[in-house]
Amino acid sequence: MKKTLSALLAAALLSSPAAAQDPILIGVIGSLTGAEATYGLSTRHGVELAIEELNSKGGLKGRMFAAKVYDDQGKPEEAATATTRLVSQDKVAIVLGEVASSRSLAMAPIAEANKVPMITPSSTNPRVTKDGGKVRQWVFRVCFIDPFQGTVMAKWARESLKLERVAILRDVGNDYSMGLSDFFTAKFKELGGTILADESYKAGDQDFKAQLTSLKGKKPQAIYTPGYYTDVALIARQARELNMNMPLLGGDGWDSSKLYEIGGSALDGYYFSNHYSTDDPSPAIQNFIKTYKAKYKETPDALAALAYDAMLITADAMGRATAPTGEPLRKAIAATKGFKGVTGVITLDADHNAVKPAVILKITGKKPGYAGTIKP
Amino acid sequence: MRALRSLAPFLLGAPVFWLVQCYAPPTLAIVLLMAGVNVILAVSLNMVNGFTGQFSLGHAGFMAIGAYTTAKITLALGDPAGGVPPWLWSNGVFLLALLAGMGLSALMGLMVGVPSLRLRGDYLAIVTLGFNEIIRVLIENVRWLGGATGISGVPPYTTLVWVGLAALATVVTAQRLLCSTHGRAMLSVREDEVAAEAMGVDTVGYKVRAFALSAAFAGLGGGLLGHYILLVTPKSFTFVKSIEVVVMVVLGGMGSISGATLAAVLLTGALELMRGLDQYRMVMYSLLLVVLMLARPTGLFGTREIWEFWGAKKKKAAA
Amino acid sequence: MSEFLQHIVNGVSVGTNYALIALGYTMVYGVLKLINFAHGDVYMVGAFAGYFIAHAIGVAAEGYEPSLFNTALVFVGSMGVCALLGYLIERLAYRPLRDRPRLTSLITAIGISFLLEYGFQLPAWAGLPIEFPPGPSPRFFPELFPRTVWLEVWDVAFSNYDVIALGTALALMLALQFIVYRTKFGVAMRAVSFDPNSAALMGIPVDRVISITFALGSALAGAAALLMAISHPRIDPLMGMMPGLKAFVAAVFGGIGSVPGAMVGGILLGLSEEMVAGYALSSFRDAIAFAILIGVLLVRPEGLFGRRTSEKV
Amino acid sequence: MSGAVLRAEDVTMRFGGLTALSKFNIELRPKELVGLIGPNGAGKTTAFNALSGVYAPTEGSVILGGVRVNGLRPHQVCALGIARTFQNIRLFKNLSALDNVRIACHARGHGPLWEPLLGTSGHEVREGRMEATARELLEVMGLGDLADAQAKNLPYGLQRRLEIARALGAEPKVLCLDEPAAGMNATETAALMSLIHDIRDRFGVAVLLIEHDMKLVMGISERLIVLDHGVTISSGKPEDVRKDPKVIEAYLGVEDGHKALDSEAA
Repeated sequence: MKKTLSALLAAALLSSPAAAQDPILIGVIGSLTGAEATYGLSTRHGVELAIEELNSKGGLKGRMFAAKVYDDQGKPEEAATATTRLVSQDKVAIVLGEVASSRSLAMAPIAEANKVPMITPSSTNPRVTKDGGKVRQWVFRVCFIDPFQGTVMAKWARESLKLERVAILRDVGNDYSMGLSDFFTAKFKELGGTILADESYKAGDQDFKAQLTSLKGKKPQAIYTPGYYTDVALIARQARELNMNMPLLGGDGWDSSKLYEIGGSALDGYYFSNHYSTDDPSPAIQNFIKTYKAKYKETPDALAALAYDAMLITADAMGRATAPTGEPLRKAIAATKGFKGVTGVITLDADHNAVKPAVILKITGKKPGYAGTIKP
Repeated sequence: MRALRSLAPFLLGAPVFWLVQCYAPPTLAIVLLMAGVNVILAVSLNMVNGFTGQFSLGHAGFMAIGAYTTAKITLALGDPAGGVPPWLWSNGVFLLALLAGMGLSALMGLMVGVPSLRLRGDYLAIVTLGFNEIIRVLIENVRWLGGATGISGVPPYTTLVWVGLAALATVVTAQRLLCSTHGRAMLSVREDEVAAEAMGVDTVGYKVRAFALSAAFAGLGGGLLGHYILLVTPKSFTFVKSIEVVVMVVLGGMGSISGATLAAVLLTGALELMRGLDQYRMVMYSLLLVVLMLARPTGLFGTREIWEFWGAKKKKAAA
Repeated sequence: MSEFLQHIVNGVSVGTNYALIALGYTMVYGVLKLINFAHGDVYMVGAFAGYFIAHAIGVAAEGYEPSLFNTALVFVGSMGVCALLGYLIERLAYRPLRDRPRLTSLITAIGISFLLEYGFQLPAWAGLPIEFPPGPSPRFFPELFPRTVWLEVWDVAFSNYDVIALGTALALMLALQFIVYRTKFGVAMRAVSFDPNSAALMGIPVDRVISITFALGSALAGAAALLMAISHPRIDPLMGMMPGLKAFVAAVFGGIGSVPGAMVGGILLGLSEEMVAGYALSSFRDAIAFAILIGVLLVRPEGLFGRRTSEKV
Repeated sequence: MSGAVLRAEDVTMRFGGLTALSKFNIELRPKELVGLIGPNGAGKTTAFNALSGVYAPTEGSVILGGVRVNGLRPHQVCALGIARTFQNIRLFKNLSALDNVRIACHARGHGPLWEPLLGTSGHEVREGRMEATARELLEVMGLGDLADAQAKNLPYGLQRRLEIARALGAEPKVLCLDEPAAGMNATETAALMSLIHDIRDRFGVAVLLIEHDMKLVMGISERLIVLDHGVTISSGKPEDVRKDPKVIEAYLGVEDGHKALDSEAA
C-alpha cells in the first residue's frame, strides 16, 4: 500500500523537463487559504498582474513568463514543502513569497540549499535575509525591514507631530507587528519620548475595548498600532466608541481599501507609513492602480503592490543577467539599483534589503493623503 | 542475540531509509518526510486516544515543547568540540536533543495528564485543547523563545533516515506496548474503567503513563519537524494541528496502529497530490473527511490491524 | 471608577455574544451529547447570510433609512438560513452516524467545519446573483441601524447596541428555558436527552426532536452572529473559529446542557477576559479563558450549573 | 477472630440522606462459602462495592488479610486479595476471552513498562506465564476453545463464566460473585453452582455470593447473611436463617413467606 502510494506520488510529482521555448516559470507561494488568506491572495494578484503586463510587452526577449502558485495554508511547514516542490520538481527560475516572516524563514534555507533565488515581497523581519550575522546569498526582499519602518514612524511622531507620550497596541501573534513595535519603542525613547503603555491583541479578535479602555486611562497623545488593516479597522471604530480622540499610528499593514470600508470615518486623522501614496501622480503608480482595479475590482493594497514590484524586479534582473536562472540571476538581482517600482525607487543593499524612502500618509475623509516623506 | 532481535526492525529499516534518501526525487523525499512525521504524531496520539480511550486534543502543545527544547539544545551545541568529526557531532547532538525534547514533553504530559484524570470525554478534550493553547500563548510571550517569529537558523539535522527510524521507533513501541500486558491494561481502561479497576489495573496510573508516552513521541515529532523546516514557531503548533492529528487517528481506526500509520501517509500524500487545486484543495480535503467517515464510520480498520484482514481473507479462502 | 465601569460594560457585551453562541452549543449537546464543532461556522454563515440579505434589500445603499421592518427581515432571513443549514448538517453528517461512537461524528463535524471555512474562502463563482463564495477578504457589514449612546455616566457610554444585544440574549434565554421546561416539545427534548432509545419506545419522534433542536440552536447562532456583526462590522469566513471555541468553553464552564449555565458562563468568561486584558496582561487573554476553564473543571467537573452524574456499578 | 481473610466492622454507606447500608458486619474465613441474600434494593451490591473499594465506606472499616482497606482505590483492594464480578456483566467487550483474563493477571504478573518496549527476555517469560495461567482458568471455566473469541460475541451464560475466570485471574483470596446465575436456566445454574464449589476447593478461595435464587444459596452456602433495607436482619446457618421469622417477613411478606420458602426448599 505504502509502495503503490509512493509510486503514484512519484509519478504525479515528476513533470516533463523544460524545453527551450517553454515559459520562464516563476514560483509563487502564498497563504491562499487559512486565517491569512486575504494577504496571500493580494500577493498572488500582484504577481499575476505583473506577469500579464510583462507578457503583453513580449515577455523576456520573446520568452513568456508563467506563474506556478502553491498554497501553504499559512503554515511554515507547508511553505517549506511547497518551496521544495517548486525548486526541485517544477524547476522554477525564482521563488516569490511569502507575506509572513515566519513562513519566509522556513522557505529561505531551501532556496539557499538549492541555489534558486528567492524574493520575498513583504516579509519584514531582518532575519529573513540575514541570519546570525550571515547574509543569505540567494534571498532578497523589496519591502522595508522592521527596524526601518518602526523608526520612521517614531521619527514622524516625535519630530513632525511633536508627540511626547505614546502608547502601543500590538498584535502579539504577528512577528511584523511585534518587530515594528519594538523598533518604534526603541527609537521613540531615544528621541526623548515616553511609552506610556504596551498592550497586545491577537489577529482575528473582535473586541479590543478591554485594551483600549485601559490605554484610555493612561491618556496617551497617540497609539502606535502596527497591525494589519483587518484588525485596525475595528480598533479604530472601537476607539471612537470609547470617545478616544487621539490619532492611531501604523505601518504599511494598514494599506488596503478594506480599511476605509470597514473603519469608515473613525479613521480620520490617523497616520501610517507606506511605500507610496495613491495620490502620487507618477504614471507607474497610477497605471498600476488603474489596471489592478480593472482586473480585480478593488484597490490594490501594499501587499499587492510589493508583489507586483518583486515580479518587475525579477524581470528586470533577468533582462540584465546572462541567463534568467541560477547564479547569473542571483548576481543581477543583487545588483539592482535605482529600480523605479510602484513602491518607490528600489536599491538592494549589501544585506539584500530594499533601500527606499517611506511616505507618511494621513487619513482624511476615508482616503489616505500624502503627509510627508522620510528617507532611510 | 536477543538484543539483535529487539533491534531488528531498525537494523533492517536503516539501510532502506538510507537508500530512499539517496535515490528518491527531492519532492517525493519531502512528502515521505512529512508523512513520517505525521505517522509519529498519529501513532503516538493513538496511545492515548486509541489505547486508553481518553480523548486528547492537545497533541500540538507537546510537539511544541519537544520542538523548542530540541532546537534550543542543537543551537547551543552547534559547533563540534574536542576533535569530534562534524557528522558524528551533529548526529550525536541531535540524538541527545531529541531525547531531551522527548523527556520534557513527557514531563509536560504528566503535568497535563494528572489534573485531567478527573475528567472524561468531551471535558477532557476541551481541557487538553486548552493546555495546547496555553502552551502556545506562553511561548508567544517569551522573548527567549523568539516570541511570535520563533527560533530561526535551526541546523538542518533532520533527514529521511532520522524520520524513518523515528517513525519506526514509534510504531514498534506502540506495537510492543499493545502486545504486552501493559498495553492490555490500557485497553481495559478504554473498555471499562470500573471493571479494570476491580481487576487490579491502576487505571489512573495507566492513563498518566499513556499521556506521558504519547507526549514524548509528540515531542520527537516536533523536534524532527523543527530541524526540517529549520524554524520553530508557534504558528506550527496551533490547535488546528492537534485536530489534524486526531483526524488521522480516527480515520485510521481508534486503537489500530497500522490504521493510524496508513491514514497519516494517505492524508499527507493526498494533500500533496491535490496541491495543484489551489484553494479547492482544502475543500476537497474536508469533503474527503466527511465522505470517508460516512462510508467507514469505524475508521479504515476499526480497532483491528491490517494483517488481521489478510488473515481473515486467507481463512475464508481456505474454507 | 469610570475605567472599571467601562470594563464591566465591555465584558458583559463580549460575554453576551459568547453566551448567545453557547446557548446553541448547550442545546445540541444536551440532546445529542455531541460537540457540534461546526457551530462556530454556522455562526459565520449567519453573518454572511445577513450581509447578503441586507445588500439585497438595499440596506447598504446610499441614503438608506433605518427601518424596523428591514432589520427584522435581515434577522429572520439569516436565522432561517442558519436553521436550514443546521438541519442539513444534522441530516447529512450526523444522523447516519448516530449509533456509532461519538468520536465519529466529531470528525464529520470537523469536516463540515473545514468545509464551510474553506468553502467560503473560495473565489466567487460566475453566474450567481450574489458574490458567492465571498472569498477570504474581510467584509463590511452594513449598518442596519445607527449606533447611539443611550446613557452616559462618568464618561462611560452605554450604547443601544450593548443594550439590545444583552436584552436579546436574555429574552432568548428565557424563551429557551420556557421551551425546555414548559412545553411539550421541551419534555420530548429532555426525554431524548435522557435516553433516546426509551424515548423512541414511548412514541417520541426522536429524529424530529433532534432536527428541530439543531435548527433551533443554529438559528440562535445566526442571531448571535448578527448582533456581533452590527456592533463589530467586520465579517470573514474564519470569524466563527475563535468565538465558537470560546463559546464552547463558556458552555462547559456554566455546565454544558444547562441553559442558564450557558448564559452565566458566557458572561463570566467575557468579564474575566476583559479584566485580564484590561488590568493584567493583554497578551495572555486567550490563555486566560482556558486557564479559568481548567481551574473550574478541576474543582467542579460538572461546571457551575451542571448536574453531577455518577456511574452506577 | 484471627484467621479471617476478610472482615467488615460496622460498615455504613450513606448517599446524601439515604443510608444504603448500615452497620454491616461480616467475617469470612479462608475457603468459606458465604451467601449474601436479601430482597431487591436491600443493599447487597452496595455492600460489595464497599468491600471492593468502589465506594469508600462512610463509617466502619474493611479489613482484608489484616490490612485496613477502606479509602484505598479498587485496584489496591484487588491487589490485597478481593476480586469480584458484576451484576450487569462488565467484560472488556471488544477484547478476546483470553485478553480479558490476562488483564486480571496483569496486577500480579507485570514487570516494568520498559521491558516490553525493549523486548527483554524477562518480559517474554512473564507474558508466557500469564498466558498459561489465563488459558488454564479458561479451561477450568469451560471456555478453553473460545480463548480467541471476542467477549461480546459469547453467549450470555459463557459471559458470566468468563467474568468468574477473569476474577480468578487476579489470584484473589476472596472471590465476590454478584448474582452469577442471573438469567440462567435451571440446568445451567446447577452446573454453575457445582463449578463454584469446585473453584473454592481448587483455588482455595473464600467465596462471597450474592444470589437471588434462595434455593441455590441454601444449597451451597455454609453461612448466610440476610440484608433488608441496608440492615443485617439475620445471619447464621442456612437452616436457621430459613426459619427466622424476620427473614420470612422481609423476604416475602408475612402471609406467603412460609409457603414460598417451603416450596423453594422442597
